[in-house]
Amino acid sequence: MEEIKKKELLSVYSGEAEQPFEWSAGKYVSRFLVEMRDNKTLVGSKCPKCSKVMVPPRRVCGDCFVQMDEIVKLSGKGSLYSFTVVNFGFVDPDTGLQRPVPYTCAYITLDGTNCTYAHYLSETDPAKIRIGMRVQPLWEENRRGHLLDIKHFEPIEG
Amino acid sequence: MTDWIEQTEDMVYKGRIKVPYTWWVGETGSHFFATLRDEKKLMGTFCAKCDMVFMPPRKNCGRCFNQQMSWKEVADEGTLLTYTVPAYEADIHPMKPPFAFGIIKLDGADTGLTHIVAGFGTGQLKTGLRVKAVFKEDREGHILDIRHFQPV
Amino acid sequence: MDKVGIVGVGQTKYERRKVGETFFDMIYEVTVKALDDAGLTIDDIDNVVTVSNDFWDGRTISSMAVQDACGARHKDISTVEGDGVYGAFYGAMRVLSGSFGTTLVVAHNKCSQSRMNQITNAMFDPIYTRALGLDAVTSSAMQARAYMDAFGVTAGQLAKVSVKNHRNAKNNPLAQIALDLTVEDVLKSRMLADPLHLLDASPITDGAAAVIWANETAAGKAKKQPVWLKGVGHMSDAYHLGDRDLARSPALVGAAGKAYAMAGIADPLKQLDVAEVSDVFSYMELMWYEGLGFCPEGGGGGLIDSGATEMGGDLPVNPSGGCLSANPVLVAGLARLIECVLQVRGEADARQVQGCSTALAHGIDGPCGQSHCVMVIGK
Amino acid sequence: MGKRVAIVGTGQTKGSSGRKDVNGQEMINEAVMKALTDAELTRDDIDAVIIGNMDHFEGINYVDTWSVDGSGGYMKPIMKVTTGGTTGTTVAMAAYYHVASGLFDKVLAIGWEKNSESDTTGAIITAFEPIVDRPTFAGAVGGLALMANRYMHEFGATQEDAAYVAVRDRRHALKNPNAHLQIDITIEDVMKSPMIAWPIKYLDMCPRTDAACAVIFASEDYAEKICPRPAWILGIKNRHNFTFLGDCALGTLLSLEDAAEALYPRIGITEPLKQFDVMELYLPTSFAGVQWIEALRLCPKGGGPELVNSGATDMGGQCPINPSGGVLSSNPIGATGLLRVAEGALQIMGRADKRQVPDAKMALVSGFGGCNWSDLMALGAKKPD
Repeated sequence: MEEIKKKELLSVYSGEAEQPFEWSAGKYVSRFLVEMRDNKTLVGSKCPKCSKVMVPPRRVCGDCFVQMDEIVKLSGKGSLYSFTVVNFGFVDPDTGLQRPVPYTCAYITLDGTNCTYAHYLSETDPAKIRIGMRVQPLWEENRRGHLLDIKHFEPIEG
Repeated sequence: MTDWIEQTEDMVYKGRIKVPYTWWVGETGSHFFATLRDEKKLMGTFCAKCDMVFMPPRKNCGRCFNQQMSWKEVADEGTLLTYTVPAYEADIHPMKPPFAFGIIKLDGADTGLTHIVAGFGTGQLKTGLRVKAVFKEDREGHILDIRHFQPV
Repeated sequence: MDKVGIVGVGQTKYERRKVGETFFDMIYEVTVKALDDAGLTIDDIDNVVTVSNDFWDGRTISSMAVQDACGARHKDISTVEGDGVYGAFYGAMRVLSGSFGTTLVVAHNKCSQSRMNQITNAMFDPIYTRALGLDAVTSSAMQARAYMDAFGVTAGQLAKVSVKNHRNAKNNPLAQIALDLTVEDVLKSRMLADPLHLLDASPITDGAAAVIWANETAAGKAKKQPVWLKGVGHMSDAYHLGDRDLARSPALVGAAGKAYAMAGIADPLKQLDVAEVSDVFSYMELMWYEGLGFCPEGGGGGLIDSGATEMGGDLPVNPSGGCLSANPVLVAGLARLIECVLQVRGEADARQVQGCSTALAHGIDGPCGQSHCVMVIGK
Repeated sequence: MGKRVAIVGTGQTKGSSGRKDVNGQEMINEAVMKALTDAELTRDDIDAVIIGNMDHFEGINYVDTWSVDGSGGYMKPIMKVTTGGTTGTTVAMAAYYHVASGLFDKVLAIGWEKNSESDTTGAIITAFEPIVDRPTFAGAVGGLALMANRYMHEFGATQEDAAYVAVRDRRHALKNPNAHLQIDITIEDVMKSPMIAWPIKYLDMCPRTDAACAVIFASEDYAEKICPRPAWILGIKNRHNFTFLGDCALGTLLSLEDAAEALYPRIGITEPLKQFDVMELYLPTSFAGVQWIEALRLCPKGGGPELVNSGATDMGGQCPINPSGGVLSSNPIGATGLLRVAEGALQIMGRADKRQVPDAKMALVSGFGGCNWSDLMALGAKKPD
């Protein structure tokens, strides 16, 4: 290409553009959200073949490829499987704004399940968090059928 | 056992994807936009192998992969190749109706530039119509520095 | 080429909004249906190709939503982001490579969950075009205008496609919109973007589909006779709309030429028994007639006038009702292919084309049919 | 049966934190031109183009049709494949199957990303289930930190163990002119760098990169005519298990274990550490560098730190890992997997210049992404039987 006189490099900015979606939860996650909202209860789905209980509940057991019809109510208590304390800033795609940090992202093995479940943990000092520690949910007063009907999980004794 | 499926209300989550994008225009496109902004001129690129002037400009020829394109100014006036008048309003539209989308073969270019056509009378739009660019006063180096094209 | 054939198919009903179902639910439904159709179990499936689009789904790895629903655990898997015919083609390649005896191909979309204008606006270049606000409707309207102006095709001829396909849909229990229409009805329907009326356009649709490919050995285990791949080709035109002659489809000519050469087809109108083509907008079917060589360039309007592509004509096109009667984007191509399979098998019930042994499925990608994929299958 | 397939040319752009001088199509074209030059082919020779990236990093729908000016797809067969972080290896695998099917002889595979054009973590979060997974998830950094933490808990590995990999891969990158990061660092530097998501520190993590990579695959009928020492594809396997994040065990990379178990017997691998001369692995964090090699059976479970600290995976060691500098030195996400394939091919072809592993005959490359998914490809100098 011939020499370009201006070496200025321009860009195009998307501005406030966003794409709205109306994602169906499906019957399984709908039940999960309704139980949270109405009964402050977490539920999973149980595989009729391998008996594993998965949370969030879903229609098919990935290992067995069979439909999971049975919904199992959980105590909500569990053990911390892994965690990270997030310190860096980033845009939350659901708001277009920076997600507040620091926060602790916790993967919890809920009692009676065969997988882990992701939520916030109240504690953000890694020195005070121990994998294997017992945790339970802190429910919000006003619940709307949303993951954040649980404000966060917090450590408990035993 | 599956009665609960029938009984469960259908929850719908209204969310969004809102992530900001900054698209780098590149040296070739920056020259096009800077010239549009500063001089109200439209610069295409010429492939000597294909004997074609591309509008908008290309750094390389997409047809023969010639990497040695040269700049060629094209007119701000040209011929309407096709058009449509949207009969609905949408958030993505840059202006209120009536307006048209059109593909315009600018004089001196071999490809058409897609843009907005406005300022036309009822029944005036037709393929082959001569149209001319209307530039914005406050130009910022953007494709909408051409506000729209309108009949000559 | 070694032989590869389709031994199982499955589709959901196509609907405006499946509010109670996720991508996962729909994919499980069609996977089970395709397996049942083939008389196979998930253990007979060697690998999986999923088809989805991150923009429509609102997920940047849209395939992640369906892994367990299509039984993909512990199997090789990949994802095509494009029309279902391309996904099916890739699935067939994976069998032809000798690496796998069978491939399950699944596709899903819930167009009801997003806004069509914004999703399709995002296929336009963000630097030069996107801010203008084009979407699938307005860009296609410009193509329709260019096509009509170039060859004198009329709005009434476009409308005939809508009349035909919506009528054909009456015999397809899975179709979303089945209507008895007149040309007048189409022309009187609400203008979207001239020259396209509401009834010239395909609807917003939710749905999923699945096919199972098998090589000769694996096909022996299936309960259905395979419908063999005879020929296939795909090709893309230039990207910027103004770079293209929008009234013509040279990329389709190229794609079809390759498919026909493989399948030994010299006169497609005579040698094909059924064609299922991408009629996202009515005019497209006429343009694609020309690109597919069913008639000479500019002859699309004349061909629909002749009745040759009606049920009972020389070459019925879109007996399923086509995209005009249900358009779950991406899934649509797989639906075209599945209709061809059902026709060749003689399982198309009230819409069966008698003596069908060779059928053509077609899909498009990108703005205004920039890229085309053509597949010929038969006994 | 299918055709045998080899890589006959590669091209890549130098990694950068922001390629403001080119738009996406132009950056893709740079890599494509380099690959064509490397293979001594022209656009006319290419039978089909396969391209991939992650849509929401640049906000472009239908990247295959958008990119034809750069990719060379004008009036050619084009296809888009995409699977998240594994996109690059997914593209390579699609190119392999295109050629192996016998339907195409010379196929161009392209991976690219301009991570400078959006918020990488924000865009990655959109990969996950919107109702249950998205609200708490912190993108790749967060996911990888969860895995690192669990791994340390189960096997007693330390942050210092991992830091060795951060240093190793950056040192290797000093000999790769295309690497984005060219930094000479110590374990102390890594330990002192800011904690971004416990236990991952800034220098434990890969960068955000703008780059493109193009690789040309050819059938056995052409490969040796194009390239004096083509890199033959010996075998490929991938596993994209799991839909929800919470389904994955985190102490080991199960999908990689699964893929390796499927791949090794097919190509006669019983002792991977001995049999492979070089590995180029998708290791986006230092912790992955000690943990995931266990899934590849290079050492027993929990033995990763010892193996890495022995120097066996350094340049000059028994089986050098990531001569290119790896993902820790360049991470243009949609290209990252393909860059691993390209590096494996360069090593086999003997074109890796200052970072050449002497007489490399067998290479293993990997991809990682999605819901802890894994891709594997084995490359060799000897034409498969």
